[in-house]
Amino acid sequence: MVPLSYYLLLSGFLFACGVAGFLIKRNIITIFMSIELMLNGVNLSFVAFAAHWHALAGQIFVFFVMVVAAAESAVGLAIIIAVYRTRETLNVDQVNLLKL
Amino acid sequence: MSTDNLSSIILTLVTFVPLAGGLLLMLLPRRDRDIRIFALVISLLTFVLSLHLPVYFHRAQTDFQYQIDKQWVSTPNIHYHMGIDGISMWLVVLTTFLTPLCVLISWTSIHERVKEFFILLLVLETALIGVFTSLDLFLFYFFWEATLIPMALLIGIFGHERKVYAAIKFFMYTMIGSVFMLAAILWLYAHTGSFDFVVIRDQIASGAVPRFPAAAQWLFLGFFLAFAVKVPLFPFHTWLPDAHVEAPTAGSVLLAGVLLKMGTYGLLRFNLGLFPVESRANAPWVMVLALIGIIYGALVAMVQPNMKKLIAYSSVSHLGFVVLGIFSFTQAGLNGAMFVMLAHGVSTGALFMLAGILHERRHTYEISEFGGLASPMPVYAASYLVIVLASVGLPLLNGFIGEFLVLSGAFQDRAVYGILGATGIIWSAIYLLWMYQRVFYGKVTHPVNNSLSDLLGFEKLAVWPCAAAALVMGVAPILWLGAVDPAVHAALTPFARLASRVVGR
Amino acid sequence: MNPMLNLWLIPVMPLAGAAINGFLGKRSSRQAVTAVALLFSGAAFAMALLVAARFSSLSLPYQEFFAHWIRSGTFTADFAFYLDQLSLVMLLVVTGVGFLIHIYAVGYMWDDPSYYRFFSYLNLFMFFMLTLVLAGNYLVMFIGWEGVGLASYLLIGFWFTKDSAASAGKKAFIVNRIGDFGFLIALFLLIKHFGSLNFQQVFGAVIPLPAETAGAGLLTAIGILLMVGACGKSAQIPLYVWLPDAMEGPTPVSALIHAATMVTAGVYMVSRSHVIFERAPVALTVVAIIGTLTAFFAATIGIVQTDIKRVLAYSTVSQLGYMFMACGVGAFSAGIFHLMTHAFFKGLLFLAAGSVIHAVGGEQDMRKMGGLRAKIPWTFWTMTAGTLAIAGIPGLAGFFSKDEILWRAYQASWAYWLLGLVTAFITSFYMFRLWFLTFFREYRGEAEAGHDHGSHSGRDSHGAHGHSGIHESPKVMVIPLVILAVLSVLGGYVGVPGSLGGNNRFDKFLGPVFHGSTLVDAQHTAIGEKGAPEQETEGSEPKTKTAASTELMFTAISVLAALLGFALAWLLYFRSPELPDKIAASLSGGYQTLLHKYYIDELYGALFVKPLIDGSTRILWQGVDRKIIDATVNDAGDGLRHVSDEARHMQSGNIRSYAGWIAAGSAAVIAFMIWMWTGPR
Amino acid sequence: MSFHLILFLIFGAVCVGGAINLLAQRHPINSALSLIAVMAALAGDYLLLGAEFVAAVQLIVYAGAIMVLFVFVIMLLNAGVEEETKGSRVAILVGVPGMLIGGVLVAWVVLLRSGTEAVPIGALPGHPIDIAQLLFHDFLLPFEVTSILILIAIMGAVVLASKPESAAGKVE
Amino acid sequence: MIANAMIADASFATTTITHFIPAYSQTLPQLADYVRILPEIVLSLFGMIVMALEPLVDEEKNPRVLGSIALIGTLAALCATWFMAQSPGLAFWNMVQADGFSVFFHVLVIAIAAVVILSSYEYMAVQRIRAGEYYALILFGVVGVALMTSAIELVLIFIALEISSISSYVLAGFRRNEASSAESSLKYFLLGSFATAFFLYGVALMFGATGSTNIDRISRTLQGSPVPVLAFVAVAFMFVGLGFKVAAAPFHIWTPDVYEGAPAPIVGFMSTAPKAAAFAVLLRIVFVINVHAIFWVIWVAAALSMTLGNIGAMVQDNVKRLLAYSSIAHAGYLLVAFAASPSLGTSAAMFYTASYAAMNLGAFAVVSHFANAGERYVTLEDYEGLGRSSPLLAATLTIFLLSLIGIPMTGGFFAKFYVFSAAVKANLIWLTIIGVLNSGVGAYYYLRIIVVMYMRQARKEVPVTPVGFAPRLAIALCLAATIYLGIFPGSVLQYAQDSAQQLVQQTPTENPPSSTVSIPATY
Repeated sequence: MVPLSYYLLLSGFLFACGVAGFLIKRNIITIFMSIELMLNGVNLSFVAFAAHWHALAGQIFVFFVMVVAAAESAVGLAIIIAVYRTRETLNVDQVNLLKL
Repeated sequence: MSTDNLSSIILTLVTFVPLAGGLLLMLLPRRDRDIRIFALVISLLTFVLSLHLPVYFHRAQTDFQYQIDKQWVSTPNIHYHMGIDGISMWLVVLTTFLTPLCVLISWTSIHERVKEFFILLLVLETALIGVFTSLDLFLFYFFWEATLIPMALLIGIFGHERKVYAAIKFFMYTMIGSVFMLAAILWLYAHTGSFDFVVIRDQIASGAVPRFPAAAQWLFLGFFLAFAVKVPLFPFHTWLPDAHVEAPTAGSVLLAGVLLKMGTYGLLRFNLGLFPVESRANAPWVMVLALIGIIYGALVAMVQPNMKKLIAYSSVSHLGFVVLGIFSFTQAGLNGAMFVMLAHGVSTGALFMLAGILHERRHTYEISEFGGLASPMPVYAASYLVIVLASVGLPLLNGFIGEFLVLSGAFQDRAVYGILGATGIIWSAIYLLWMYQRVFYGKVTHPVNNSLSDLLGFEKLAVWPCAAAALVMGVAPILWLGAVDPAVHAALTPFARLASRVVGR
Repeated sequence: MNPMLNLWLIPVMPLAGAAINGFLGKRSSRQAVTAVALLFSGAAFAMALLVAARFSSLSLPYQEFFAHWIRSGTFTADFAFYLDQLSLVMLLVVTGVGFLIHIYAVGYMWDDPSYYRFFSYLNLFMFFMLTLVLAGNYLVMFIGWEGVGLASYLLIGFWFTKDSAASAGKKAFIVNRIGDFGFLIALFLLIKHFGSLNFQQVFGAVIPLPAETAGAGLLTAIGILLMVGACGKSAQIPLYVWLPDAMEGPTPVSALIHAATMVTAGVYMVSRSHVIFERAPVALTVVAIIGTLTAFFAATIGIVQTDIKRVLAYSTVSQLGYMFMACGVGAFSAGIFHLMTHAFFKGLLFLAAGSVIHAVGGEQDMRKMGGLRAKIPWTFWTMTAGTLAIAGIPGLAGFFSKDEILWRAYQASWAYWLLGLVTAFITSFYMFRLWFLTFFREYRGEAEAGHDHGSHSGRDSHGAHGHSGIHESPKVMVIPLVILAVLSVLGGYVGVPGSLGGNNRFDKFLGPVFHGSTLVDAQHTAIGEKGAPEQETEGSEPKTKTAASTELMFTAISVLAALLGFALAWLLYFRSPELPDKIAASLSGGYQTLLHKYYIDELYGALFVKPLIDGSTRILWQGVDRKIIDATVNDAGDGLRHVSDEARHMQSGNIRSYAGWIAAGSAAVIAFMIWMWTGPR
Repeated sequence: MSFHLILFLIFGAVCVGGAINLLAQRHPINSALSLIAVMAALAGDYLLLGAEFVAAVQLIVYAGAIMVLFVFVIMLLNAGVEEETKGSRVAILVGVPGMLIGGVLVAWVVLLRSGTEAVPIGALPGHPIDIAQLLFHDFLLPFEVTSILILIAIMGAVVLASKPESAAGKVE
Repeated sequence: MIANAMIADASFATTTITHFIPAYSQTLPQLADYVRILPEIVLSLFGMIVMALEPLVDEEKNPRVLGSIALIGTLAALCATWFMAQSPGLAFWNMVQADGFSVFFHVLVIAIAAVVILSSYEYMAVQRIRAGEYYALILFGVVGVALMTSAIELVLIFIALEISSISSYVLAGFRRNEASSAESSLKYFLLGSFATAFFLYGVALMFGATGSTNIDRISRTLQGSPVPVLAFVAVAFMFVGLGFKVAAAPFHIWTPDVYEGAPAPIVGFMSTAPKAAAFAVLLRIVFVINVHAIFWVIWVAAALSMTLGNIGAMVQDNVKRLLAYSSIAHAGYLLVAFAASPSLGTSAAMFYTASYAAMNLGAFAVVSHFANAGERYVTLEDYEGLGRSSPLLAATLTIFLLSLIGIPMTGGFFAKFYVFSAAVKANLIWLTIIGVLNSGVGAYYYLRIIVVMYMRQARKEVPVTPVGFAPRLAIALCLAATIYLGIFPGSVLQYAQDSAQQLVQQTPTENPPSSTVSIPATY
């Protein structure tokens, strides 16, 4: 028997790690992965809550999230390619033409 | 059409004929001469129409006349409510009187983008008239803001060297000032459910407005700030000299002649009308500001090397008289204030025209550039002298009546105010006559000035009406006061009640 | 019941003249201009005479109402005229002398390029002056009051191409304005307390009031303020400074405005308001003291002046001082009497001086004159008459009026009398000095060089006369001289005081004005507290024998003083002309002080003018306006722009930073929400 | 200390380790692999929670498809070890503290909210039929709409990834 | 035993079947359901048509075809919206709700799309952009945006949000030759999905708090006091996500960069349509999921956005960037309405979105035309003397700017006016004062543009190509809308108020504005 809060804490932790990754990683792709990590964290709490409420809707939600994540990754990676094409770098710190 | 149903729509006509003219002007081809003539015709037409107001005005009757009240927007409950009393009527007529002269004075001085110029001028006239005629606070604010753009553009496009700075300064000053009024208006609407001046006034008077006592002071200040900037009252006056110096002649004329009056009119109509108690309470420091304005403005005017700046500061001084009179809460004071508004409109307007005429010929306002002009251009000098004397406040010319009444009113309210204010008559004599001497007397110092041409035909047409008006207003002020007096009396009744209540306590 | 006199026509006539000349004069011939000017001013004079003729048939005061001028609430001011003995006298003097001077000016100004302008101004002045004297309330009086100021401004600055003239005009107007300031305040007081400015109503309200023996009070305040106004207009201390400069104007102007009429407006106004003054002893004292001091002070300056017109100017100031002295001691009729005689002889003197200047081609410095007696006999003789008159030689106009004043002054306080006496001595001295310097001994000016043409354009431009040599003035100028001379010889006989066997008809004539309202006890206290030996109401007949005898004695003394003055002048400027310089050298300090008019102008300059200008420039304009207000505004703008520039650096362009902001922001939001959950519940 | 809990702890440990490793690794490939580990472990957790369907999808779509795509792109752009550039102080000075605060708060709330009520294994019958019922009936519209989402994604990917015709110079 | 097993198996099967069959509802979507999402259907159909035609149409020969089809699509969608308005109600088992509110926003966003497409015509030609996906993406994006406004199920909202977001990520990167465009696309994408994750987490927590993802059910659950803390946190997270979308401070920072880099017409689109939709969602969430605490968050966000936006814009020399900042400020004004009481605030906000869309689209249409090939001319000094070189363009831009300032006779004036009067009615005195002050100060930077256009001489040669028919039509439409809203705001406002009334009544809670009641008298 596992307390619900454990699951929630885990998901929260994953989410936080995702945020942290976004903040500290330099490589665009890694940053993007951090975002995926955040989504995973969310998914976990969805499933946990679904279990808690005995509501399947949560799982459905996770399903949709995954679809969206897939779509996002497709577009995102395309964008990354486009950026790489114009800037020849994957370091996010060097992608700052637009400022001030 | 019979006068009655003309009377029912006359305000709408007077207000929007110039706008319509402006719109028509857009369609006209860019033939400058035709455009000028057309603009002149329109403005004259407006003037003639506006003469209907005093002619059919019921002098005895104190409440608003020629009223028209139609729903404009259902929610919020905004009405197209217009009407005038003795106070606003003359300001309307003043506006319509000055505009044709502005057209004339710009006849040759504006030679590029003529079309835009006159369109802006006519739009400005509509906005100005609207400010004086609207009785719906929203409508009022609407026109109030609407005056801003054409004026700023007039300054910014057709002005002189530092026009951009002046235009922006003018715009920002008034804009920021008036947003506070907007807030106050919104508050009033939120708590009375109406924008109608009369309704709100009566509700406040009957104490039917919730939370009013707490907010009243702030509301008063909200309105006051907007108007004080426009007047301009002492600490808020620095936009005026720049705006004037940079503005084209017509712009200065309307600016000094009418725009400033929007402020004093607002004080008189709204601050006194809506918040009598607060007005009483705040009167002392307001009057002190006014006095500072009178003396300070005069002293600074005295040492200006630039003719237009000098006139601008003199406006600060004169408008100080107006505020002094308004916040003296005496019949004489308010009548005087009203009359100073009109007189200042005419005489200072004329002064700016004259300055502009000089600028036409020499492209400078620096007094040191002139001297001894009375020899080459006697007629000009004579006209100038008449106007100068008018604004110096010589009896039998319009300046005197107002100042006398204001000062006696202020004196009745508190002697020291009257005395300090009265020094103004000395200052005005000093700075104006000194300026006149430096410009017109002595030998011609700059050879260029020998060849200056005297007043041209259209310039005479522009200036002399003002001189004539100055004389008539000075000899027969009764014609104006007759209508103003009852309105002022009505405006003062709440204060009478106030006083009685105070006595009662 | 009163016959309609249409008094309004009297001022309107000259106004019409002014208008016609002003608008059409430029294009019309000199003759036409002359015709218009003389016609209208003459008409005014004629009507004045007409009024005088019908005067006896009037019930006084006679009032005419024309129209409402200002109405504000309960307060109204009307265009209304008011005629009584006092205003009649003024009316006659103004129109009469004015007309004469018009005639004279025709000759004097003939060659001036803007002849028409001159007469238009002159007529304008007549209009305002007549409005002033006929006014039915203080406000209409104020119209005239300011109007004459305007006229004098225009006429002093008539030769505006000359800077000194322009400045003088401006100075005159501004100083007058300072006076008017006092006047206005007085009017406000009247409005506040009596609700009206009508003479009738005001006086009606004042008469029942008791005298303010305690000193300061409403009436005192009003009186003093009115006096301030009078000081401005009538060039009394401390506001006299404009009058000497006013001599920049053409001589006829000096004669008409700055001698005969305008400057006496103050006296007129004070006597008009005598009801108020009589009830305000303190105010009266102020008037008296100011008058006396001015009389003496101006006279002393007059001693050393070398400009013929300036001498006359200072003498005018001093004579006005006499008049105020008279009013100050309650002898209003005496003041008015002197006003009239002074109008005659001072007008005469100025015109004569003008004729002299005219003769020597624009020269005004007496040291460059001399020996003109033979060359311009008419001028000489008329001038002599004037000099004798002002010096107070028995039998001439000046004698009677001045004597009357001195006597009444003595009754008030010996101090007034003494100063008055000294002044009388000085007066006769500097007048005879002028007389000797101008007409006797040899001509000292460079004979013909006085006529290098146009050299003194601007000043009385008689270079413009095509002919050379010192010459008598044309008839048109001489005739007025003669008439005025006659007047100043005989004018005094209307008011021969009782002590000299006369029965002061003038005083009696004015009696109703000044005694109608007099309250005896006020007179008592008024004089009593000045420790007068004799206490009697003015002109109460018959005088006691002793009084008459003492009066005679005083008369003798003053005559003596006059003769003394003559003798001294004869000694210094005829007998041994080198003496003056010696004396001047020996007590150079005093001499310089006098020569520089006690440095009053410099004092005012240093005290008021300069600080005002500098202060306004440095402190107010550059300081407050530029450095404080504008700077604040602009700094606010710049500050915002600066802040904005800083704020932009939040926009570093770095995605991670942005994410950082978002994370922090969301943390804040979450924290707040949780706090809200814990808090309010 | 039930078997259930032990499993959870194991999976959880893997998750945490993977997440931290993702942050710690300097080379994207390693990060990607650790992310895959996290996802696999999560799938385990889903199983524990009785969400077999989700667990399966997690493994197939996420760990399988998406991560493969990532790795593919990493290879394509042969992204090397990321260099330690000092790009943003804000992220460290403002962002990380913010993240920590937020995390702590949320954790606190979670503990506060749902004390220790346990989730039984197989808590809810994730029967495919039920899921189908939801997916194709109750959530029919979202399901259909996702198709548009995917369409857009495809189009976007095509548009952005394809060589811009006029920018040939820019690529090399 | 096998038998047993089989029986067991069978029994299991039977039991399961008997257990499950009746539970299944076999109902299929009715016609009404489809009608209530008809606009979306139409739009996606046309989107696909455009996509399908794209390879077949030679854009060199007839470049306008695809655009015209897309335009027709939007018009058709507008008609479809009319049908939708005819049958209000829930659809697809409480997924979407067709009510006045959603209809209003449908019309709005679809009209925006139409205008954007119009103004894109010559832009595409000038920038040499392949058209097919462009128009399709706009259409699909509008589908998402429109769905957001009518969805009442968080799942659907999330997906719709993603649709609109992803399409705008792609569109932002459409100037593919420009590094800046790619960068803006990247920034938008990364930060956007970052924020989306927050929103999603919020949804998860809300689901955890209430066990449901349907807004109505959630709000009904939350009526039971006390509101669980999870709901508070959830709302916070959702606000982060939506605040990002509407560019409300402190989640606004992405805006200037993205707007600067993205193609001008797309910026016009991004700054209006998704924003409007996001506001719609926020409205639903704020007023339906009724957690009073959010009020203060909105208060602060509003004040911050106004101030930061205006201050940031003050020294901008790039017009696109300047307008980006101004859009932040305007988001602030809008949030003021949110802080006010719902019935008033909602209508005010709806009116504001409408008029803001009109004027901002117009402004961007002019800017995008003037920017010319490669968006070379977007700095203030390029605008110098525009008043002379092309008076008409300058005049229209001036009117849009005046409207943005909030000068009478323009929609912007009434928009601000309604917002602030709503705020005052709700006694948000201080917020109102901050607002009016901001709108006063904000006038400055709009004025700068007007000033350089009219009061400065052109220092360099800026070619102004004549405006084609389509963009002219677009500008004219915006102009007409701005002026109309400025003179006869009554009709639109009336509609807004009615639908707002509906929205308020839908919420089971009586008078959700209790938020404003329960908090102190004046802020």
